[in-house]
Amino acid sequence: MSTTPTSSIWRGTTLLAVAAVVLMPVILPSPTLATEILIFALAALASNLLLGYTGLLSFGQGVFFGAGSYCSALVMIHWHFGLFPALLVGILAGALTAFVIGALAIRRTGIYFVMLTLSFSQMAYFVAYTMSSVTGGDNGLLNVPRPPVSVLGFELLSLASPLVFYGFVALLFLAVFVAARRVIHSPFGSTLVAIRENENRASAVGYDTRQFKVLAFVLSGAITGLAGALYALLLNFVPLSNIELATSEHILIMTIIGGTGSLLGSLLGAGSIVLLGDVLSALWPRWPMLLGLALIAVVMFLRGGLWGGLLDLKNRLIRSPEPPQPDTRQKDAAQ
Amino acid sequence: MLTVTDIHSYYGKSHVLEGVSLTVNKGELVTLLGRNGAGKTTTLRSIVGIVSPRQGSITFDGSETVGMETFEIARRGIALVPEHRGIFRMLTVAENLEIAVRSGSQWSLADVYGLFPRLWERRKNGGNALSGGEQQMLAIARALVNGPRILLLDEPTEGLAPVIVDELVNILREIKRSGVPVLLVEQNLNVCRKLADRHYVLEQGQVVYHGTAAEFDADPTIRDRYLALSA
Amino acid sequence: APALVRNAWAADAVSLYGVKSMSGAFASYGKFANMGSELAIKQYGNLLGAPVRYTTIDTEGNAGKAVRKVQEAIQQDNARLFQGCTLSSSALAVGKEVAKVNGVFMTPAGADELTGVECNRSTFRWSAATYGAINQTVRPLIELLPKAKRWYTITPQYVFGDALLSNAQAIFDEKGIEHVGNSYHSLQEQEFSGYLTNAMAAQPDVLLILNFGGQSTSTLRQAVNFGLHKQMTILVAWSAGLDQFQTLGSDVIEGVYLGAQYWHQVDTPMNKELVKAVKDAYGITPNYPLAADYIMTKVMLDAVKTSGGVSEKTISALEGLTYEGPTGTETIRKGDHQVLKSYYLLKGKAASAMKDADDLAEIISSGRSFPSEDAVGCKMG
Amino acid sequence: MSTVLLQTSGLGKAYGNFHAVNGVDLCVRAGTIHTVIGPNGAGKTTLFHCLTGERRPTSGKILFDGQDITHRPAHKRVSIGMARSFQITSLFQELSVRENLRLAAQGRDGARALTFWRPTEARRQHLEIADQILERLNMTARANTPAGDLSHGLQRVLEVGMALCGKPKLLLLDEPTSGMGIDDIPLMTSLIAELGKEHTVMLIEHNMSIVMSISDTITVMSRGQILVEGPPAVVRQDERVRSAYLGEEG
Amino acid sequence: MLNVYLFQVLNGLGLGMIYFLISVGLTIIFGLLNFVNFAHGAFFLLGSYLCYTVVTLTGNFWLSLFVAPLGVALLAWITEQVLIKRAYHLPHTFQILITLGMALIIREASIMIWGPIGKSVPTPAGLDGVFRLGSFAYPEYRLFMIVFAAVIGLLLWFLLERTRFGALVRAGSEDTETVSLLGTNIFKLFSLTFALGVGLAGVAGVLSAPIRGAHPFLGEEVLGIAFVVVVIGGMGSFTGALVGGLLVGLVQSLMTTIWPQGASLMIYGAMAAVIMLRPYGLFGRS
Ligand SMILES: Nc1ncnc2c1ncn2[C@@H]1O[C@H](COP(=O)(O)OP(=O)(O)OP(=O)(O)O)[C@@H](O)[C@H]1O
Ligand SMILES: Nc1ncnc2c1ncn2[C@@H]1O[C@H](COP(=O)(O)OP(=O)(O)OP(=O)(O)O)[C@@H](O)[C@H]1O
Ligand SMILES: [Mg+2]
Ligand SMILES: [Mg+2]
Repeated sequence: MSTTPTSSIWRGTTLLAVAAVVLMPVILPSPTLATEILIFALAALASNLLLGYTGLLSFGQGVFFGAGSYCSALVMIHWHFGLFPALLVGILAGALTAFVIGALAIRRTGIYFVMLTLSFSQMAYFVAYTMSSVTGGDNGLLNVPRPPVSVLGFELLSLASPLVFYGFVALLFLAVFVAARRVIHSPFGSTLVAIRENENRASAVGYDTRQFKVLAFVLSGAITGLAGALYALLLNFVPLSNIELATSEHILIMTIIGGTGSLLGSLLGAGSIVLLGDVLSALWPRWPMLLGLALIAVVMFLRGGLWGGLLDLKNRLIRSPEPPQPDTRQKDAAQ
Repeated sequence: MLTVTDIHSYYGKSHVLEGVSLTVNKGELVTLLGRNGAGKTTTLRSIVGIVSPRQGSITFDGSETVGMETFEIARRGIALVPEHRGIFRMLTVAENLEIAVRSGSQWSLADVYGLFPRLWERRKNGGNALSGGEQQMLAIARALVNGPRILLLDEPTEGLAPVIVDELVNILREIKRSGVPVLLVEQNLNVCRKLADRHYVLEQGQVVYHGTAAEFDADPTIRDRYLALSA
Repeated sequence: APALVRNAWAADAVSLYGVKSMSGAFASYGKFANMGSELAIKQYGNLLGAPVRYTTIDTEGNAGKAVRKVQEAIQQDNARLFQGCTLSSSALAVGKEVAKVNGVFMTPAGADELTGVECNRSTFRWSAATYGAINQTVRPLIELLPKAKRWYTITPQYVFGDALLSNAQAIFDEKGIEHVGNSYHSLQEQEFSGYLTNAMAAQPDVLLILNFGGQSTSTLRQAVNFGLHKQMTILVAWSAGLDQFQTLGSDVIEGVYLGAQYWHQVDTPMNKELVKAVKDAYGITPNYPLAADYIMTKVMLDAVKTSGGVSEKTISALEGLTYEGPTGTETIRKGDHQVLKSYYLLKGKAASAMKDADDLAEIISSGRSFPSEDAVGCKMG
Repeated sequence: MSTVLLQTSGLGKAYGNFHAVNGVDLCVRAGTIHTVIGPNGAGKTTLFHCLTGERRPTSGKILFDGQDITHRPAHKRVSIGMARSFQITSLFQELSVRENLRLAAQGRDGARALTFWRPTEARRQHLEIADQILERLNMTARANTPAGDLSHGLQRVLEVGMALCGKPKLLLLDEPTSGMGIDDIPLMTSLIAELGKEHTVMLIEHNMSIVMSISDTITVMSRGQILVEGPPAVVRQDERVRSAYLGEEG
Repeated sequence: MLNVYLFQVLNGLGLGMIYFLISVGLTIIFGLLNFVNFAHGAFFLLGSYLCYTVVTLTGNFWLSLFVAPLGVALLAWITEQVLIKRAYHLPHTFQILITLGMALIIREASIMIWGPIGKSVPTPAGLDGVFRLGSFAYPEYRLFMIVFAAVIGLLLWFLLERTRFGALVRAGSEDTETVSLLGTNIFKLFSLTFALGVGLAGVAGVLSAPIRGAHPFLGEEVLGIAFVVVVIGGMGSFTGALVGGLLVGLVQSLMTTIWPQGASLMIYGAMAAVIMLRPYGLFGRS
């Protein structure tokens, strides 16, 4: 993680992200699909902050996603919140649930940590399911509006058109993407990596590792909450499945397939999983079998995820003059 | 008995051993000396097959072992006490020893408990609850009950109290007397001097010196040249 | 209608979208539902001069996916005709999306809200309401077993289960039945021994099972394991029909009373045709999902024909429509878009009494009961 | 003589019935090199664990620089000036040597590293410390090597280097020379001796030539308790120490 | 009313033994191979389906109790050789991914082979009666399951805690290299252990078939419970799996009387509480 020489690469990935966001609605069959991809890319990116950088495998991402969806939808339905206040509520809801779950779960490590997040996720599901008068229970929360972009009561832009809404989500995505890079290359980010590498040692050189992990959780929860809120806006509806364990699983799969430890990988992962479902499900009802094969293939042949694979390919095509460099550089870029 | 001929070993792309050759004969205690990173550990790991040499040959009792799995090599009686000791933390001291017991070994459980009374005292402790020195004793004891026909030791005195080191020296003498040859990697020259029949010195993956104990002791410049010993 | 047709090529074909849970947890339903729609389309041949275009949308058993894919079909293909959705949540949300563009959506989903508080101009529902399901099973059974005065209920804790339960309780009060207890359980529950133990302790004459799908399968199977069928009469008010009975086998359902939306032995002319057509096309006996989606697809296409193309008129054509359906003459009520049709009380047969492998139950009674239009709370915009 | 930097009274650590450390009264004076020796399993590492906060003592008190730190968590002891190296090497294996050192330097600032909105470069001072230490350890050439790829001996050097990055008042070194090459030991010895001029050093060591040459005070532990304490010359002559620990070498 | 609680306690204990059987294979693989097997439920499912097939073809449940677990274990052994073997040393993340993939494949393949609609297996003749204790009735078949689970548990405990095989596998779970250095082909033992653990899922699948039947999504349901039990008890501990299973069974059963809607919530709540209070579960080793 030496800092100076890699800065050009950072700019490169940001450019790539911008390019992808611009190209997506053109290439993909519909802006709605592209929007869904970006929303899940946000969620995957947030999960990546925990998994890739802090080494925390959290099954709680669905809870933050669900909390973001429900809370922003509820304030729009009942209190007629505008767009930005509602998104803010979604972000706060995600951050808050992440704080609570994170603060409790990080008291354990390893697989017990994973299982704790898993059980909190199940509990959250049952809570949402039981409080059906608020959440709509199994029927889901219907009639979620999509308010226009407005400032001080002046309506600036309606988001009713799918393409306009895509543009809005895309801007948010890029903003979060840039902010997340900033986080990663901050002292905080490098400390997270240290904690991932050797928590004991990190604590011995003076870090309160719990604080760091909780903050990582809160940041991740905030971004996931935003993604959840956007999803509610996209669907005009909050299905109970948003908060299901399956959603957490889905987000994790996207993160890992895309490549942990690379933000652009999250976009790749979300894109490929959403597309895979969309394309294959139309062809063959047994398509989850192919997804299963893909998961295995990634573990067997592409452990760095799609992003790692692309980097490998690039390195193989463009052989750098100094042989030992690409290895370390790749590691740096991936962190 | 053990013959290593011109082996080349790599970690990934880095070429660590560049043609190491050595032999250990029956009943002999041979040391392998060298600075940090010279490749001593790697030589031992190559012999037991953890690292597979890409070139060269290793024969034990006349048969080639390069390409064999580690456990097959171990079954032939090459026992390595690794640098990191490899104590099973979740097993008790007694269990650590019991799983290694092989019938036909010269040392029984009772023998090694006799050699290391401290282990007997702490036999019900989990491996995770041993002090550094206790772990080292356990690692050596475990290799002994495993029925070694040759013993490879990677810095066995590291972290041991001087009294224990003395004891260990006696034990190694004992082992040597019983006819089991020893290949010893060691930084403590005093220990080496007391035990060794011959010395090899490695530098950057190559054997740069080889001589009998007498030759080595007689010529202090060797030590200065290869081991940069100031005192 | 604005922008109904985007180009000349699309103009000559009517497009219908089947929203089916082809993959995911409800695949067993979606598979047969899709077969029903495809059969109806095939039989229809040309409509308004061109073959009907049929596209399956896989919901993946996930309401969110269903909504997003329906949105996409509406935006990209200008889709207006939708049929399907097993899950109430998908159906409710998809109904909203379709209503935004004044399309037509017909669904067999169970939630009463579809034709109640969440009703809209575009959504039509074929399945009987919970009110009907209870009235057409509990009432006849009370008459059949006048001595059975103590009833126990097992209910899933959510809107649908509560609807069934409150309907049943109304009848208990009316008929002087003692409701000796109820066990609520969550939608995830698969282990019912605890609830059955509670039921056993209450020593009822009748055990009324108000959950559905996989849960009623588990409840019933475990109830029989516990020997409850020998101590009391068991009634499953909202069974899934043939496919569920096939799963359970006659060992389990023998002597059990089962409420059903459809049964292939119903003696109506249209049903006889359907059973034959299905046998010819697929070599199987039609079950509920197949029959339901078949008839809905057919009725929707009929309405398109009547209205001369897909437009708002298609909705009007459906409203108040009376047609021959598998359960006899069926009517689409204008006020809430509920299809008025019969509901059946069946009784599981002994293996020895079965004439063929699918002859698993006999019809004990049938009839239609629906809450009045004012009672359902539907206000159409 | 100089002031007392660290003091323990009746310090004990029990694992069930087993008392690994048993009523230790220790007094470390500022600016000295204070060595703890003793047979294997005597409780030296456990004592260190208690001092640095890795383990919670089961009895007794620890005073550091006048403050009672008995129940303070490990990371908080760093910011008041304690740093340690581990007996079993414990590094950030996949990170470069320099990053290891930089992180250690940054750790001294503790919670201030929570600033997730500032770029790392804004904190140049940590990189500078890292580079100084690299120089001092003679490892500048290896700055970009991942720590896990270093040889065992060099990992030991890095281990000590990381403790130095915290600019500690008290440096606790647990067998810093274990596993080091014969040629490196003099380097380490002189390094520690030099450190002893700026810092207070507590040392666990089995290498008697180092212990005897650089220590100001030696505490000999045995079975969890202090057996003898005093300057090297006194300890070396002690009969109990000779039989329990030094053996023929002494 | 007191009676009801007594019933629920008895029923809960029975349920607990079933849960123990479901989870014990998972705990072995988890605790000893340090491998997170998200496909455990899928193998359970396969056990149920194979049982269905054998019973349909031969009418003999007892034969299926022998054949189906063997079949499942064989498949496990093959996947171990091809895939799992290479995943032991990988982080949990990858293990979860790979086994999730396997679970998907097994589930979808089951739908292709046995169709999307569930299947039933009749209770074996001779055990289809009901055992009565006053007004409390308990299926004889469930009683049989309890005894069977207890016997299996005992055998396993002996194998893994009291034999050299067990100690070697436990040692290997920490450090394969050192076990190899002692002359043991640890990877062969791992393969056997994996097949054993998965075979136990198969046994549980067969035994539960007459109660639960077989349907494609059975695996996911079972996996949830199994994880809870294993985590409560502590990874890799038999006593843990047993006590965890009984605890979950009791909680679930009693909750059906006390607060039925919350039964599932309470199970996960209990799990969270146990981990918070006891970091490594009730009987887990660190
Ligand atoms: N796992 C590894 N991956 C890459 N390089 C390694 C690895 N292990 C050791 N090396 C490198 O191989 C070389 C030889 O290392 P080796 O451990 O054999 O040295 P050694 O002589 O045993 O040193 P020491 O006295 O420090 O134990 C060193 O340069 C080291 O950095
Ligand atoms: N977690 C534990 N549970 C039980 N006993 C323990 C635990 N940790 C350490 N011990 C015991 O405490 C004693 C002291 O251990 P410690 O590591 O402090 O020794 P040490 O003096 O550092 O020895 P060495 O010089 O060999 O490193 C040892 O006998 C060890 O077995
Ligand atoms: Mg070495
Ligand atoms: Mg120690």
